[in-house]
Amino acid sequence: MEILERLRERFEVLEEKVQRDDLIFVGTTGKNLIPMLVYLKEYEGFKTLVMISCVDWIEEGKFQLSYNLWAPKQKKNIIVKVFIDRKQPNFTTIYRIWPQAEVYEREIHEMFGVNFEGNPTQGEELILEDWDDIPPMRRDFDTLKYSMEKFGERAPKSRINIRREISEQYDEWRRK
Amino acid sequence: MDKKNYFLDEKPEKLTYGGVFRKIDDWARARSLWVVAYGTGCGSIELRPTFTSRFDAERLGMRMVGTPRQADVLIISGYLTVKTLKRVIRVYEQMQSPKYVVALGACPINGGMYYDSYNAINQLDLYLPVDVWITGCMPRPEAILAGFKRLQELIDSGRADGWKKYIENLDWYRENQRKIIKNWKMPNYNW
Amino acid sequence: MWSKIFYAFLTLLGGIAYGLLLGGISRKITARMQNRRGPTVWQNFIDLWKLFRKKTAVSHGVMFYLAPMFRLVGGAGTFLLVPIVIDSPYLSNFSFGGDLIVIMYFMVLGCLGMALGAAESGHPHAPIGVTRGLSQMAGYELPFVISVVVLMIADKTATVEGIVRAQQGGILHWHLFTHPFAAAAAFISLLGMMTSYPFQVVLAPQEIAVGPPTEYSSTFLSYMFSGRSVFAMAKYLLFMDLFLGGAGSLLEAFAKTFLVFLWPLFITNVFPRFRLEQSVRFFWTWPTFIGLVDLLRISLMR
Amino acid sequence: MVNPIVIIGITLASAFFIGILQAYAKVWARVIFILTLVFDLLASGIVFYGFLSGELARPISVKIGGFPPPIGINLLVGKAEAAMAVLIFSVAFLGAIHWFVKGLPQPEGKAMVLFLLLSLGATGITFTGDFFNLFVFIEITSIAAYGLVASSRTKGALEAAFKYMVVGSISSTFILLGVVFLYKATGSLNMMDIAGKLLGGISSAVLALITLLILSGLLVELEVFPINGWALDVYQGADPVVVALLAGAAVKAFYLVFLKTAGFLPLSSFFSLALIFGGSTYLAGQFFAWRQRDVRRLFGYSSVAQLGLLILAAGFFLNSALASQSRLMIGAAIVLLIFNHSFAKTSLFLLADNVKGSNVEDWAGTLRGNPLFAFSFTSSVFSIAGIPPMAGFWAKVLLIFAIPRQYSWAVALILIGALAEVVYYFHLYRVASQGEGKEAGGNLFSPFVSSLLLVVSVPMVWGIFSRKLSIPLNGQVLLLLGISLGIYLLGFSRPLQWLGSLATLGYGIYVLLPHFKPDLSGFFLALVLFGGGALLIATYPGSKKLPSTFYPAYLVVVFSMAGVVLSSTWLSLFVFWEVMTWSSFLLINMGEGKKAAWLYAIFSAAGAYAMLGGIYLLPSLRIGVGKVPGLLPAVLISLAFLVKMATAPLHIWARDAYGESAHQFTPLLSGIMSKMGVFGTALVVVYILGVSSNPVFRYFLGWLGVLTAFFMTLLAVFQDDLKKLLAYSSVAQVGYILLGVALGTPLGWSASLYHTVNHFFFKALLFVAAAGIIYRVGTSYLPQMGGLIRRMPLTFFATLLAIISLAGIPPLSGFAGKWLLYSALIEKGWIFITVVAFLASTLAFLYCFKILHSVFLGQLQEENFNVKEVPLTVALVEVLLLLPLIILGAFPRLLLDPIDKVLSSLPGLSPAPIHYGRVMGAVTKLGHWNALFLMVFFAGSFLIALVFFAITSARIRKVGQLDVGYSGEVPRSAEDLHFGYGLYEHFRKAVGWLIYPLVTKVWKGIYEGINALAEMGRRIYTGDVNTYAAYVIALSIIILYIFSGVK
Amino acid sequence: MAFFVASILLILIGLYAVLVKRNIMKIVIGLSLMDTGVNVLIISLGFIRGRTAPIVNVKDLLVNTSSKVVDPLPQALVLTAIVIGVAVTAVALSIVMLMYSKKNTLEIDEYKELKW
Repeated sequence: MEILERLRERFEVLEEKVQRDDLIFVGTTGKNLIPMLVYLKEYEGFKTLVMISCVDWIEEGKFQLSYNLWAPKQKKNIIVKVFIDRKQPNFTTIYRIWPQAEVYEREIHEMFGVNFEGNPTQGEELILEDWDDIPPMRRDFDTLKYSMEKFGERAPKSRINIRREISEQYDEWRRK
Repeated sequence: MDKKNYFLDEKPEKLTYGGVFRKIDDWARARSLWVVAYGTGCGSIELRPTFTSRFDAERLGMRMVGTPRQADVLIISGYLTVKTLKRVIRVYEQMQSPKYVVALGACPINGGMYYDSYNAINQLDLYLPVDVWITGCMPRPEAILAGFKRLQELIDSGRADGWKKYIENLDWYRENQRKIIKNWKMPNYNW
Repeated sequence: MWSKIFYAFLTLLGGIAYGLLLGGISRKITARMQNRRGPTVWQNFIDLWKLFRKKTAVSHGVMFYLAPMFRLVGGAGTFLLVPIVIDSPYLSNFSFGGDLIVIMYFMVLGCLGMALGAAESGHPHAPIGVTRGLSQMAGYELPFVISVVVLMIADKTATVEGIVRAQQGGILHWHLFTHPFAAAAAFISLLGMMTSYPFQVVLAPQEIAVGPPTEYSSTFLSYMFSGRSVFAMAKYLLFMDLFLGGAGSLLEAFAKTFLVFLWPLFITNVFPRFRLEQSVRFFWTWPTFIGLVDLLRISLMR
Repeated sequence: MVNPIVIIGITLASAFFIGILQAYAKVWARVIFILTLVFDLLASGIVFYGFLSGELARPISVKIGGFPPPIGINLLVGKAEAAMAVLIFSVAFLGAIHWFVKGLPQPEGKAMVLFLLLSLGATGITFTGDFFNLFVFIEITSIAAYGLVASSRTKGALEAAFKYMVVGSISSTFILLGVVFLYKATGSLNMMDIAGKLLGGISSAVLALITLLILSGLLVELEVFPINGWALDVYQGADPVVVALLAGAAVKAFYLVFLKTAGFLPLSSFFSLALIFGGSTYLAGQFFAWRQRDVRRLFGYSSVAQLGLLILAAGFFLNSALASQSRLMIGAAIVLLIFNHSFAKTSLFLLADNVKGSNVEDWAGTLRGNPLFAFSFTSSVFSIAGIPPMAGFWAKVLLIFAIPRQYSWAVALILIGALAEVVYYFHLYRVASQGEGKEAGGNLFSPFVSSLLLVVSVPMVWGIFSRKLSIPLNGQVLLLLGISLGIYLLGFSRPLQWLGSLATLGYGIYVLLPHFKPDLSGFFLALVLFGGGALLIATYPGSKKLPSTFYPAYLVVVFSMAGVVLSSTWLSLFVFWEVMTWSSFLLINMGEGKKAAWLYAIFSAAGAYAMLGGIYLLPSLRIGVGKVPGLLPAVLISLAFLVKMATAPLHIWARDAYGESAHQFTPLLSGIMSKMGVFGTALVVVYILGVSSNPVFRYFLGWLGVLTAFFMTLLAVFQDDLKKLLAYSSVAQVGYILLGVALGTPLGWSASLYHTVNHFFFKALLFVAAAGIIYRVGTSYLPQMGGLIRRMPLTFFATLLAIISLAGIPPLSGFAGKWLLYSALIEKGWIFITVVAFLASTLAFLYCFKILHSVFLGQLQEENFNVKEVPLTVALVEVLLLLPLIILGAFPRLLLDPIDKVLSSLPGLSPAPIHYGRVMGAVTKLGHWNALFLMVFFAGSFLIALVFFAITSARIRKVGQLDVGYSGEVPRSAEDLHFGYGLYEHFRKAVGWLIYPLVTKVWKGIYEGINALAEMGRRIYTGDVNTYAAYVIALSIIILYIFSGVK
Repeated sequence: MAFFVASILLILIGLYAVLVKRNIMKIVIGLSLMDTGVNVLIISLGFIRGRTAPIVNVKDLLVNTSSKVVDPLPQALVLTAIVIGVAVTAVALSIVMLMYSKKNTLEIDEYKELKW
């Protein structure tokens, strides 16, 4: 595809894959990301940021950030991938290119702990109110253990009369 | 004057249940259930057919209302995250007694398919007094109607007294609620 | 004197009951039209009783507390000022208290009280609903006033009794037939008064949670409820007296108010909803022009 | 007795000596300078006193050189000349003092010499009895003036002097030629001699030509349009003292000569010449000043205009076809005009010297904190604009009423010019009185003295003329007005002023007690005095921030209103009307409004001048006497009243004037002063139109009223400022009152009068409450309030009752007015008006709710947490005004019975056809209404419902203000939850096109159009000497060609 | 007649200068010319052909003097007028001088600050 050639001419392209006619994956380095996104937006017609997603490659010690762009005229998607260090997950924001990126980055920060420098609303609660543990979408987070500790044991399936048991709990509590 | 006056900070009194008209009252309450239209989870989509032409819950005297102040029944329609739970508690407490809670689906009972989720609660009755459980994932409108029938029977016989229990054991409920809602940014008494 | 008051009280209770019943009937008919069974026709009584017997209620202040009384008394006053059966010592109620102009202004009292109470609740939906209601009132008042003025000029009286007397002597003497355009205008504006469907944005149960009384609950709401039903009855009665020739007996009154009641009901079930500015524009154009036909006729004939 | 020659001789001699002395003894030069002026002033004063006291019956004729008059030169000093000399020397004296205070211009000796020469020349011009001598004195004056102007240190002085010199030379050439030809034609140069020869009027065309030659030379000096460019340049460029002497005195001397010349040489076309040139100069001057940014040039335009008026008056004065009585009146007017203009202009020019910078904007704030400056400026401006009680007022009135009916266009012209004058002078006034207080220069002695002269002259002038014109001003009211002004002296302590005002009002009520009769005047008098008194109580809070003129002005408004209602002639009504208008203007100007007071001034002045025009057209000045022909007088007179009521196309002043005047004054403005319009309209309908005649005009008035009600109500709905909203509402309600008056039926009138009183109760209550609220909250912007019911329960209750009354909802008092009005409308059969009136009153509910909700209901904002209930005095007045609302609601007859008595006292009206039955209450032919029953029923059933509710209700918890159903969220602040801004946006979408500011745009367009024309017009003053000279030549040729009759 | 024409001509020339010339000095000269023209005109008005100057001595008083001399008054007037004209010219020139010292130009276009 010509667009890949043009990208290769201009930027460091680490990996590339043409998934479908209208879907291309391109990998690049962190330094090249913003120039590439700007280039794609201004010259190739990828006007829309569809979303940003994050993958936790715990084995490699990396987070993968995928920027999914959409060109409305050509009706094409391009996904720009970039890997960042898992131990120091710092990256720059792109909300000056697409303002809506602010919310995606905020969510990724909340779920993965990736730190987007320059994002104005970074760190405000989005979905998780009062979160008190490591970011839950990291693969080293044990969600079952957390759930059992915080929300209690899953009630046995055989239990039928819940009301009675709650009343017992009242009484128990009162006795204390 | 400080901001204190914004919210009422006074513990509600315990309510008595009885009086001369108790029979009539229960009869009327059972036949006039106004549901607060607050969709908390995936099950709220099942409520639309329930209340419209095909299943027609209105023939049981039920109605959707837009504000908790006028409602009698709060339907918990599916899983509750911590974030939603805060709002649900507030809505419940803003309803006027007598009031009833109906929980739909497996999730409020024991977490359902979200039992291991980091954010969905596992057992609703630790936090709110549930009068009727309707299982299923999700229960179909028929099941919901059957659940409401059951609720009506409970009210008729005076056994749907979760609202009373809630006030009597308010401290216990609060303790449970505060256990998972670390940052309690709500007024102490929400009405 | 005291017997008169007693009878008036009875009539009031009857009016509330009939209003609630009509509300139930309306719910039933709507349900049937939507291919549902619907609640029983007594559903409104059940609801009223339930609300009345709720255990707790919240209040937001003095006006909030007084507003339901305002609403009820305003509604009851309007109802009692309209004679039900003409020339009957009891069923013409307190119509000696004032003529049509008095009635038209007394109507506002209840609404005003409710609006104040609602607004004191501090809920933003309440003033939204109230302002919508008032704006819509400014809309439907124009055609209604036109037709009322037509009647007053035509009959040379401003009393309801006088207007009713002018219609005696057969069905063709009804103002509905002698002044068809004025009647049409008034009946269209009745839709606005009843906030029935094309003009229902005032209450908007889903979006602004029934608008003005959004913070009202329990006993307060039951007062509002009965106030609203008696208020609706007052309007039906007024229209009956103005256009359908009044009533010679209680039975006739029941029948004719039922007729008036049917008109918005049929409209409400088949129409979607206007936005507020659309409804005001509608009222200030079509029914107004229709009413103006009779107004011009009257002013030329004079 | 002083010989006039001594004045000239001494002055000349001391001028000579000063020239020599100043090189050696500067101090002595100064002393001689001042002494000379003092001597001149005294001497001319003695001569003038001689004439006044009757000691001198005939003019003094002084021979010079021993030859008897026809051959030798003589001075001829009569009463007028002596007066003119006094004027010249007093202005010169004031100017000299100003020079001494501020520092003489350098070289001071020359300046003093020239100054003396200038005043001497002007005196000489006045005194001389010989034409050639006249020319010589003109030249002395001119040369001195050139020199003085050129030696001024101000910017552009040289240029101005040069232009002055060129044009002046041409003009003196004309005069010289004229004089010589005159000698050739008559063989004499002595004025009396020539006058004797030409006793029967000028017969030959050549003589006419010669006369015109002289006259056109004089017209140049008299700054006639369009050859007055030089004068404006001089006024703008020269030293203000010089300008004061020129404009204040020298030009007046020229005017006297002009008058004499035209009198001695009786030219048949003089009348039309004077009318054309006077009129055009007057109008051009007044209108060209509109766009003038330079204040001195603006004063210059004004001077030019005043001269135009004088020339116009001269035309009438010398027209022998007029009755001698009228000519006498015009003569008096001329004297007053000259006196008035001289001192006022002197004061103004010298004040201008105290302001740094020459633009209008540089005057901003000069009146603040400078009482002397403010006094001088105000009294001078009021004098020039002819506002009572200043002498200028009498000048205008005398002039107008002396002009015979067939020249009524001249009256119109004078009035239009006067209006234009008000526009620019009060623009300046507005700028000067607003903005940050600014230090004006301290050389205020002379302007102060000169404006003091204007003020001191007032009682004398009134004493002479009000008797002569037989205008019976109510003496008691005058006394009260005087006492009111005395309140100013208590200015050091505001509480004392307040108490003093209360006492004065109480005394006023006591004094005027005999006038409380059951007729129209008594009715309104009661409203004015008791209402004004009640509202006065509430003015106390916050009065410390007001200027100390507030209470005097307030009382003057109240008592002048009393004067209005007690007037028995139209002219005295007009006088009090003007006093009321301008004192209220001062009060409005004390508020924050930028343009409000100015607009008010313009519209009021327009109305007042229209009224004056209407009165001029009336057959008799007494109210209710004489059959009035045609509609025009009625229309003109009612214009003034319509303005005060702010009826629809004349309403644009009202919003800001009500909204931005001092809060303490607004209740009076809305509650009572707008009712003066009602009173006036009532007078017009009863006494001029007749209640049963002129139905078309009354129908038109009715439409005006109802459309006002409709549109103002609509505007009120979308208004976000509490006071402005109330302002619109007030205007709308007065529209209903006008409608009732226009009906002309007893029922309509009783509706109107009832509503008048009732509107006072509730609107004054609302404004008083608003004042209290604004005093506490600190803003009048509605979206910033809310929830105040929690802090101000009493005010809320009062406001609620007032609003219910305002909306006309039974059972409170407001409904009676509505019911009567609709009954009257339907009875009369004004169907369409009825419909619109109904609709308008429905729309009123919208803003009624807006007031209650935005102020009292909804969420209490955080910044208002510490707000307290309104101050005690305000609360007291609220309660005072509240009671009648309830009492009248139950017993409307308490008011309707007196109204019936009032109605039966008016011609053509009878008591309203209402019967009062026991059960049915008030019964008319149409319908019935039982107020007491409704009240009892409402109160009773409300109580029953309340008790029942209290017994049966559920357990009620009073929750906090943020405890609302908010989709489960916890509201963060009260601001989020308050629905205050854009309350009726949806309604605006529907009917917004109805409130398109058409009227404002039309008025603005008219204003802009006139401005553009003025701008275009004044471009003729190119500032180029050649052009000015060409104008002079061209105009003279035209004058010679047209008016001489030579073909 | 010749005086008449000449005087009118002088006045017109002066007027021309005043109306047309753009130089201040020339305007002043124009004014002077006008002045002179007027003076000549006045003199010519009083002139009667064949008569002598109105200088009177005792001998003349014995005969009918008034028929021998021209009208003396215009001449007296002109004397005054000349004085005045000179004064005006002097003032004018001094003003012109000041103007020149201020702006170093005599163009009239430079002196149009005051207008409208």
